[in-house]
Amino acid sequence: MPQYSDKVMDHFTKPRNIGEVEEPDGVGEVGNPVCGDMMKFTIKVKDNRIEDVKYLTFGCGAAIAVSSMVSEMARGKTLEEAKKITNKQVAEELGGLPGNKMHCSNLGADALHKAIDDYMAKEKVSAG
Amino acid sequence: MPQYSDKVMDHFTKPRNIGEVEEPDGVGEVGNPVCGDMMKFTIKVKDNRIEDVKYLTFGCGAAIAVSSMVSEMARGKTLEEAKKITNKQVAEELGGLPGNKMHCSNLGADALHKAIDDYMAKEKVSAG
Amino acid sequence: MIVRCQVREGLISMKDINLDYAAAAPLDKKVLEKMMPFFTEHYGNPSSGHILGEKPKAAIEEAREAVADLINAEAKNVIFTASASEANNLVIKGLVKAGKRKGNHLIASSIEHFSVLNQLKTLKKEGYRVTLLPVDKFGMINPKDLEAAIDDQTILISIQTANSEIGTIQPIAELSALARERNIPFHTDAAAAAGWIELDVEKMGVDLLTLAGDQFYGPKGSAALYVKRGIRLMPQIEGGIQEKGLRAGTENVPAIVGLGEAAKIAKDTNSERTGKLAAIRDQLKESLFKAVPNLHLNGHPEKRLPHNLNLSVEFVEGEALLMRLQIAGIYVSSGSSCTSQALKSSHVLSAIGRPPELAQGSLQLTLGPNSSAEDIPYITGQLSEIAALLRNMSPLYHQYLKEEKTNASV
Amino acid sequence: MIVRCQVREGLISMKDINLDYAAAAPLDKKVLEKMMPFFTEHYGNPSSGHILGEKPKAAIEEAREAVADLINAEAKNVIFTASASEANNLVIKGLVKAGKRKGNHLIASSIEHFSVLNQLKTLKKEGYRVTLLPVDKFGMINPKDLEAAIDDQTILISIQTANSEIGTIQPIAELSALARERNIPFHTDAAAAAGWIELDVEKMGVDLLTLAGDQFYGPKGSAALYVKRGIRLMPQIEGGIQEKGLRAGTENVPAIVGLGEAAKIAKDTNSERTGKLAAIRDQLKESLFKAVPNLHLNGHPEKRLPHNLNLSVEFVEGEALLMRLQIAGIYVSSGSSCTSQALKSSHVLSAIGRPPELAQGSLQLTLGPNSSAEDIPYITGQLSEIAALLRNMSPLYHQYLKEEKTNASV
Ligand SMILES: Cc1ncc(COP(=O)(O)O)c(C=O)c1O
Ligand SMILES: Cc1ncc(COP(=O)(O)O)c(C=O)c1O
Repeated sequence: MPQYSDKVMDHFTKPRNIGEVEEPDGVGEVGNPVCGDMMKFTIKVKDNRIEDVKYLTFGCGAAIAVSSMVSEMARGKTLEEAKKITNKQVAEELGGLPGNKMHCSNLGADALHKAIDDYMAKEKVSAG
Repeated sequence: MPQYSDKVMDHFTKPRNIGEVEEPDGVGEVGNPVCGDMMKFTIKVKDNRIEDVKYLTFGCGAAIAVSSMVSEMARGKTLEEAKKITNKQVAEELGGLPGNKMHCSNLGADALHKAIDDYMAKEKVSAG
Repeated sequence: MIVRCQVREGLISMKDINLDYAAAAPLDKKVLEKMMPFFTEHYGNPSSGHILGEKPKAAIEEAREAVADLINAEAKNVIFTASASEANNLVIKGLVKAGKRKGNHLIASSIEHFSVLNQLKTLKKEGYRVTLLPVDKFGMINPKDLEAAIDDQTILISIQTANSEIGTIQPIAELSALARERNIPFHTDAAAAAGWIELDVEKMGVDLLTLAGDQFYGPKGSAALYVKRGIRLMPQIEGGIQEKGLRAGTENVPAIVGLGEAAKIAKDTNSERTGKLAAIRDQLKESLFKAVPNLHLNGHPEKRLPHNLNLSVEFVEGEALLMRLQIAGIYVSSGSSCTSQALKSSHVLSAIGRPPELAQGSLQLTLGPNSSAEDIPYITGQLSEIAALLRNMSPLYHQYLKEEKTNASV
Repeated sequence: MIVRCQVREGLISMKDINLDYAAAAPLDKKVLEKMMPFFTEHYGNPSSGHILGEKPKAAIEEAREAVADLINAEAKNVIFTASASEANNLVIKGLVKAGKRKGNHLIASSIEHFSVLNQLKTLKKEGYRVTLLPVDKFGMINPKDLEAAIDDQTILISIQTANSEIGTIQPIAELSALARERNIPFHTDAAAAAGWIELDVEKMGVDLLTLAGDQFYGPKGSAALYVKRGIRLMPQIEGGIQEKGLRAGTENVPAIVGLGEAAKIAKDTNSERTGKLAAIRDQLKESLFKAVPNLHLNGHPEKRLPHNLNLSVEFVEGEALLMRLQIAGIYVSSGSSCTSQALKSSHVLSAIGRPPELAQGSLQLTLGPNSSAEDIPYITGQLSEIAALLRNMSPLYHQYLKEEKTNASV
């Protein structure tokens, strides 16, 4: 087991915001079982803000902690702010990740951004 | 230290007949320090019998025990009998020798035989 | 760090259940006792020319007899090494370098240990041809595949006796017969098998056999290689003429003595020891399959090591399982890529055809000296709970549920 | 067998004086204590993904720090092996195989250990060119000889820090400077030196350094290799990715822990330990030279290992000396061909120009934990008596006496 920070262990043992929001406004999926990690983020948007965010994660301790942390960081942020969440920030918020687990932090932010992109694409369609 | 028999240890710790006989009738030298073993046998012959036999040995435990044993075996024997002492007999009398020490038993018998040959050659000359 | 965090969070478990004895097992106390005098008292060098070397020398020869006994070999055909990896490297590199048999082709199974596979990879780069035999879904090699792979350039066949991960035991005698007919050296890596199943180099028909002491309660740093008379190897650690010139270096007397003692104990108590663990293993398996849905057995249902159980917990990933189980005081290992130092999922599970998601969710459970049937309910309860919890957050599981629903409503 | 015979013959000595500690020394009790928990308690596999691997892993990293400390290196540049021979084989084979530097020429001294020399012999057969540098009558290498030997094909220079047999310490910094200028990897086999003289890879200017725990009261089966950043070696034991991928095999945790502790103790108490033994050694030397005529010192009079004394007892052969001394309860070794398993007299003594009869009569005396100045009179008395006794039956001695007489009367 890699040397995980206390923060990682906290999010791993008590992951926040598990699940899928009902009738999501945006859905983002990344990864696949071959790599060992898979995440699905669903968001509810209201007034350009992320009102609700949930995720499903198949993955290691780091992947689960990253999902949980990203969901907490995103909730309540404007879409622009949420788009600016970087992998580095996620890892930092978690008190760091072991070198060989850094790729997990990428997945979390990527999945969130994909969900936002999905929402924006749909918005455009309905607005257009 | 090789696994020497009790008999070898006995002859090594209490070697018999060390030295050089005075005015030897025959002298036999074999070996050299490069091989790690060197023996010099001197004999006194009377009525075709080995009346006295002594040796000097530079060598390992087996070489010393072999010299001592050969001197004991040769003493009192006729020259013909003494010539028939084989390396194998010497090793057997000593209760066996470790494989890598068998060459030492060769030296002992060889040195004795050389001393006898030396005596015989001189006899021929004086007889001739 | 983890310990601190567990304590603070009140997460530390009162349980302490090792289900990963194949990774490491405690040294048998009787073995350690036998080793002790050789550290500080009979510390001499077995190659010494004086009396201080005699006890150590006699002790390693006694150990050689014991190891030979365990595999029905002659002591003079057994040499000691410091690990199974070293022995395997001596076999392959040593045989190729000796070059007694002309040819450029080597055969092994696709589920060998990396100490075999990685050498073959290197040899491949150097121009050798390598055939890795496939295995069936249970991890078994088909002798027909071996027969088809052999050609007149084949210089070595190396097939493990048993797989440490999925426990599958190969039909070595059948396989080696094909080599023998053609006079091709046959090696078996029995590191996972020795001490657990009966080994007999004659019945198995092998020319070379690797075993390791730490796999059956002997010391770390102790292993041995059986080399049949007539097989020529080039030493890979050159230097002094210890171990018949096949392996230089001052003999690690305590380790060798320990290996010998472990071999003696394994020989004497083999059926009792293994019978007990096999029974617990079978109970554990039954209990887990009853309690946890969507569980899959990896490896052969019968022809497997008595202390080994390997499962895939569908829809979840191994490291997460491993971490949760650890918090519950249960220690296991996994074939998941996230738990491997090389970040690759198990080549063994992929060879038996497990799709990635099942390989990622694999758990290797191996029993050992403290294993007890009493722990089965606790283990079962924990794994059941943890599997449910992780599945609840798994996108794969949710997808599966949706498909189930659709199927049901159709 | 010998014991039996001695007992029966009333030959057994009440003395028990080890003067052959270089062959093997007892494990330091403090080191053993430190190792003990890792046999049965913290028995985990350092590579394990769970908590059972953490203590062992931390312990081997602590040992790595301690070994690095002993030679002023960084821990990340130290890997563990099972013997100095293995480390030396990893250096030479590993560097040649890595083939980073193009060339076909290797340089070593003619008094290296066989774990260096025998590899070079093999490489020579494979077409490499090998230069073995001569040494002077004290066993010292002349940097000029090294400089002359280097050519643009030289890929490795391997020169021991000190010779275990005659104790001579080489001017490594001076020699390595010649390699550095030309960017040629420089290895030093410090197996005999580590723990006895100060080692500093920076000051010595070496790229690779071998050391062995059992040479300074650490456990058998423990050794280490320093590999400077940028030096590329191919692993010789391939398999798992332990030890940065340079040496596969489950870590022998107790041995590594023991090596670390021995390194710590050697670092802390080095000057005291070695100062004490050097003093006894010097007294012993003086006493022997006073009592025994025609004695010759082998090795350098000053630049030598503190615990080493090597003498040639002229006119007599080493095994006979060794056996007689053993009966007197004094254990030594000899460079005599009769005491070597290979039946060859010491290549080191022949390299320093000793004629065969002096090489055959050499005694290697090495001090250790139980060495005491109190034993010097006994040792001196015994050697003096035994030398006289064996000389009395030596044809070489008698010849010498005759020549003396002739010279005197001339
Ligand atoms: C200088 C030197 N190198 C290498 C070795 C080999 O050590 P080992 O037999 O422990 O592998 C020795 C052993 O005494 C030595 O003195
Ligand atoms: C089948 C097999 N071979 C070889 C090895 C390598 O053993 P070691 O790491 O002790 O060298 C193992 C280790 O578990 C194994 O299971």
